[in-house]
Amino acid sequence: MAPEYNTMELMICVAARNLEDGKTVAVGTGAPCAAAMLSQKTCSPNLVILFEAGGVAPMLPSMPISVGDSRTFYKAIMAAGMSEMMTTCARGMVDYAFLGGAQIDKYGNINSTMVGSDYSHPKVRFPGSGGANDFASLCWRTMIMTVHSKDRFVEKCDYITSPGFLTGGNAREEAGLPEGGPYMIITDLAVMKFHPESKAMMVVSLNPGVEIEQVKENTGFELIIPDVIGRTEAPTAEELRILRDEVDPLKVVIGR
Amino acid sequence: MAPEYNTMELMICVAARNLEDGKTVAVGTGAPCAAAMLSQKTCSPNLVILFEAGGVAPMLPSMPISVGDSRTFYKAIMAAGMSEMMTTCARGMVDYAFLGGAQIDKYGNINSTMVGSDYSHPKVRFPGSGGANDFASLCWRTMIMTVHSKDRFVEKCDYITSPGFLTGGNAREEAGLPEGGPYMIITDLAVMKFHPESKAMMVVSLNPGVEIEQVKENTGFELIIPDVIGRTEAPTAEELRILRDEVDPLKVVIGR
Amino acid sequence: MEVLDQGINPIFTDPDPDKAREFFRQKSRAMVDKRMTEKEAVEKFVHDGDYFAAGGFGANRIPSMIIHEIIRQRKKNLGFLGHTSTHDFQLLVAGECIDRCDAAYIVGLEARGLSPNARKYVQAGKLKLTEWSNYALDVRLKAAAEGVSFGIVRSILGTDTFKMSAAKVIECPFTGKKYAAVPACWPDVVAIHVHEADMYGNCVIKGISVADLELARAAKHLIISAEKIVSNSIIRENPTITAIPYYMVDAVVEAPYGSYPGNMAYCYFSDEAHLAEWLKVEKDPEAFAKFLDHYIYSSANFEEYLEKCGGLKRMEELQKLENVVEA
Amino acid sequence: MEVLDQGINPIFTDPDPDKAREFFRQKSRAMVDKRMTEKEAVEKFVHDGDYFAAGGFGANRIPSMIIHEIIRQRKKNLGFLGHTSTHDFQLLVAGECIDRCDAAYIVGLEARGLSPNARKYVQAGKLKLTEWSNYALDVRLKAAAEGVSFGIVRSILGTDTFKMSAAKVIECPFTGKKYAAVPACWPDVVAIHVHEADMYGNCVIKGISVADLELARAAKHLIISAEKIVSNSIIRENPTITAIPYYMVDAVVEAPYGSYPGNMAYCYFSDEAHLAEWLKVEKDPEAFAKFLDHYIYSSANFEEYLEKCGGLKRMEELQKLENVVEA
Repeated sequence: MAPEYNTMELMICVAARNLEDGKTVAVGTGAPCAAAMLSQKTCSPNLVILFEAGGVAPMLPSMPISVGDSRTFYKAIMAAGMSEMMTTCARGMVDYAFLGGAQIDKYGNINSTMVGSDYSHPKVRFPGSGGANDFASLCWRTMIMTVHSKDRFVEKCDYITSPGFLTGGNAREEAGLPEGGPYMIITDLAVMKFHPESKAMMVVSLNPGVEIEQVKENTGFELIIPDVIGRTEAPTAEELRILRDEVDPLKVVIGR
Repeated sequence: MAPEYNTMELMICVAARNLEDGKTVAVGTGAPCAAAMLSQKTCSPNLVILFEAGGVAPMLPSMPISVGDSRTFYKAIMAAGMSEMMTTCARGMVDYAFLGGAQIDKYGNINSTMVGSDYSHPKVRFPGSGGANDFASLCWRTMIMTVHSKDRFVEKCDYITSPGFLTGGNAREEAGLPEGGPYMIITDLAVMKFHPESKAMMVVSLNPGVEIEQVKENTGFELIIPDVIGRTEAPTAEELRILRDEVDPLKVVIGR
Repeated sequence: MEVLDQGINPIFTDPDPDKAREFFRQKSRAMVDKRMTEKEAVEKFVHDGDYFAAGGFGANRIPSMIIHEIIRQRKKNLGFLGHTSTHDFQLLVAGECIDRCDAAYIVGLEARGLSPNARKYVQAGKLKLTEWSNYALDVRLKAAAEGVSFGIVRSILGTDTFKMSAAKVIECPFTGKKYAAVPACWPDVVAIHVHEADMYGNCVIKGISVADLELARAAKHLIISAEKIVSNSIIRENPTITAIPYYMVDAVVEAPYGSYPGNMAYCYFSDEAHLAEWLKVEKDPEAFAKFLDHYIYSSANFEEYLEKCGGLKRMEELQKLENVVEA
Repeated sequence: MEVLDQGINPIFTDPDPDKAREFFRQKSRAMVDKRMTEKEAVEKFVHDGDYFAAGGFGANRIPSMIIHEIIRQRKKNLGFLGHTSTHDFQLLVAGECIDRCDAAYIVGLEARGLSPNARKYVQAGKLKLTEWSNYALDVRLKAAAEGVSFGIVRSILGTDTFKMSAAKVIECPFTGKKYAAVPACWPDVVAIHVHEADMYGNCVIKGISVADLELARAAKHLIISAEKIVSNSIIRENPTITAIPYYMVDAVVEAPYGSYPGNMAYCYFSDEAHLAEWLKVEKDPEAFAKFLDHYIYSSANFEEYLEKCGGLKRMEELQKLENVVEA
């Protein structure tokens, strides 16, 4: 019998599987951190976790509540600073970063700053970039975990906080950004990547029980639908056990 | 009865008196370090000694043999790095620096790189700038202690390693260098500064027993000779006692 | 220098390196006793209209004590550097102390949610904003710390973060690569909370330094609050770990629990219940006004605030929470 | 970008940040045992023609052991970064290993005088030189460490040091101030001697760090020699003091007295008698050839050299000299 799980657990498991062993990942709090921790305990024991405020490869005793709290450098190999982390990204030594936001467009650009059309009087103000723009600009592969809905997946972001492929094609390189950019989007409905030339968002696999129509209905722009679409593998019993018992026993992330 | 002293002792005493209390001074090994130490033990107890390799305000147990040896940060308030020291200069927080060289011209430019006319085949190669160019560029007042001779005080340096006032007047600022530059030159014959407008070298005082003709004869360019020339004060018995007993008891610097 | 593109928002601080040099030339290097109370430090070094920045990151190692005093002294029209500012930003907005901000991360408290009051303040246009990323702001501080008027970064290019910044796109004279040039930022006054300081201001920070090394070096005036005042000989015993040398520092304030309700690594964890109370009470302006009056305005000093928050007993709980991190 | 003036000498390393990124993308981040002998480290990571740089300053905390091995393996046509290089430069010239050099300070040994052999080598034009100041070189390393292709500095402007460099004069897009733009420098291989390292390469340096933090971060390949190999748990006990994280490191060589005859702070003082012997014997080329053969070429490794220099007895004397610094 297949184990039961919620969509947050599914997204975390999918993300964890896609972090290669022996690579570096810059994570925030919450789901990305859970994914990196799960990855270490399953497929990628030598995954190196970095926190933007300075913590490098800590022995995480529990889920941090802040990217700079003391857990992020507990028994770390280095407790450095923000500049150390960001320059490590800039030099090309950080493979993955996780980003989130209020809106994402078809080229993977992300809005975490504001909703509305007047910058000086936003309808809703969010925190802004923090380190997100830096990660999106400087890391090789940015990963996005988010809920799939029409007001999140929009034709055009009200504001581009962090770069994806900008207007697609070579726009990213032409703007002066280094090679890199969004790599994978994991939602409660599907997994998406970007077309190698046009850099437009493309469905890779549908989550268990999800049909393509559902994905289309919940996306505010036209997705590239390839002839062959995969099926996202459900979390295994072992993944779920580790996630629930070892990574997030207090259900801070997966419980919601 | 006036105490006896050699010219090295005289120069060190004059330099020590001209380092104001509560200021910062970047020193090298040898005479500059002796001058700074003597200054601390006489007129300027709160003079802060910095070494370019990273030592800040050490409790110098003896004269260092290198700008980076362990004495330069013995019981220091900080053992940092070169960047820390040089950026402290760049921010405008370092008041004095000591420089030396093989040649100096009438605008206080210094050559510590080579003698000869062909750069790729120098007659004599010296070490080059090290941190000297940085100090001369970034500190407020550079101090020079040197032997006074015609082949050291030249009309034109074979090579300008470290900037004085370049071609005089506003040339320094026009080149993009910050305000600052050479402040005082202390030789075995005299003390010199620079004319406030033309920035050409100007005699300030003659050392005890020295006549102006001697200075002119030993200078390879025309010095500004003001109407009133002072007389350099000889070292006091107290200065000499401290210099000989406490600063350089092994006579590493003053013995030669 | 050819500028290919530029952000449309203002620079709040003067990027002229020679004016900064002139300031630092006058700044005393005397190694004198700089200990004073938080009241004296803020009276002396924080003035209406100043551009202010705080050390730490998120609610970690932030100078809560000094910020409370800024609110208590009702400082107005401050500028603020918001690089992952959370509770510190929330506090300064609560006191209506700031009217302009270099923003990389504001109004939120990371995983804890968003501050209703700070959000309202920004949405009402009460804060003039110029946008940056955390690292772009850090490069601005590094440039200031290095005594130069600009730095370069590959972040923010191509985005609205660039458009709403004051950066300019330039090309490398060696490779032709494009960079965002960002102006140096010398804040008028900075407050940093550290683990240990001697009375002259030599400081030790344990754990991550975030952007505080740059911030201390860019600061025109620097207020240090320290969990513990140690002797100068302790500093001199291990000069390798000095994070901030005394000559950058103007005031040293003894501040046990000075980062509360934030997390001070190796000392005490954040008071999540109190931070949650903030987020809750902010929803009701009237209740929030009373809350602020109770905790800040009517407290004579930070110590009184700590008492109101549970005093030593609560602090000991938070110490325990910090020290028993292993599952 | 408008260039107002430029130095006439070549850049010896490629300042393209995207090529550097591509290299670092491939560099392993695996936390594996990297311990090896000096012989293995140099065989594996130093190749003829590489651009090499050494940590330390003057004769302090220099990687003597690794440089001896470079000479012993008769590496040729190396480039070299000479920022206050003294005995390290003297060694590499003695082995005729280098043919080009970014020079800030070469041929001298600070207060000890000048190396007759190094001087002769340079005066004979055997070394292609590009001139810099110490800080200008440091800014080149910092730019590389930051993943950008250039940095700016107010030093070297207006002098022959600029003219004989590869710098370019540019103007600040915000203030119009002039700067020397200097190209990023990513050395092919760097050797740094540290106090402690674990087997993965996490390193601790005690005392001044000179330019080694930048150097480690700019290095494409990094060889660490360490006075002492410590366990990873020692590193994790105090992550605040980690100077170099393991993922920058390619090789870890256990190297007690690995900086001899240099000064290793807190461990041993420089062997001034031996350094004086170098300066003396260099005056006679024939005697110098024998000297080199005796001390380096005919030694199987650095340990044998240390034995020839007086072995443990001499090392203990130098330890005493280092630890009894007070008058």
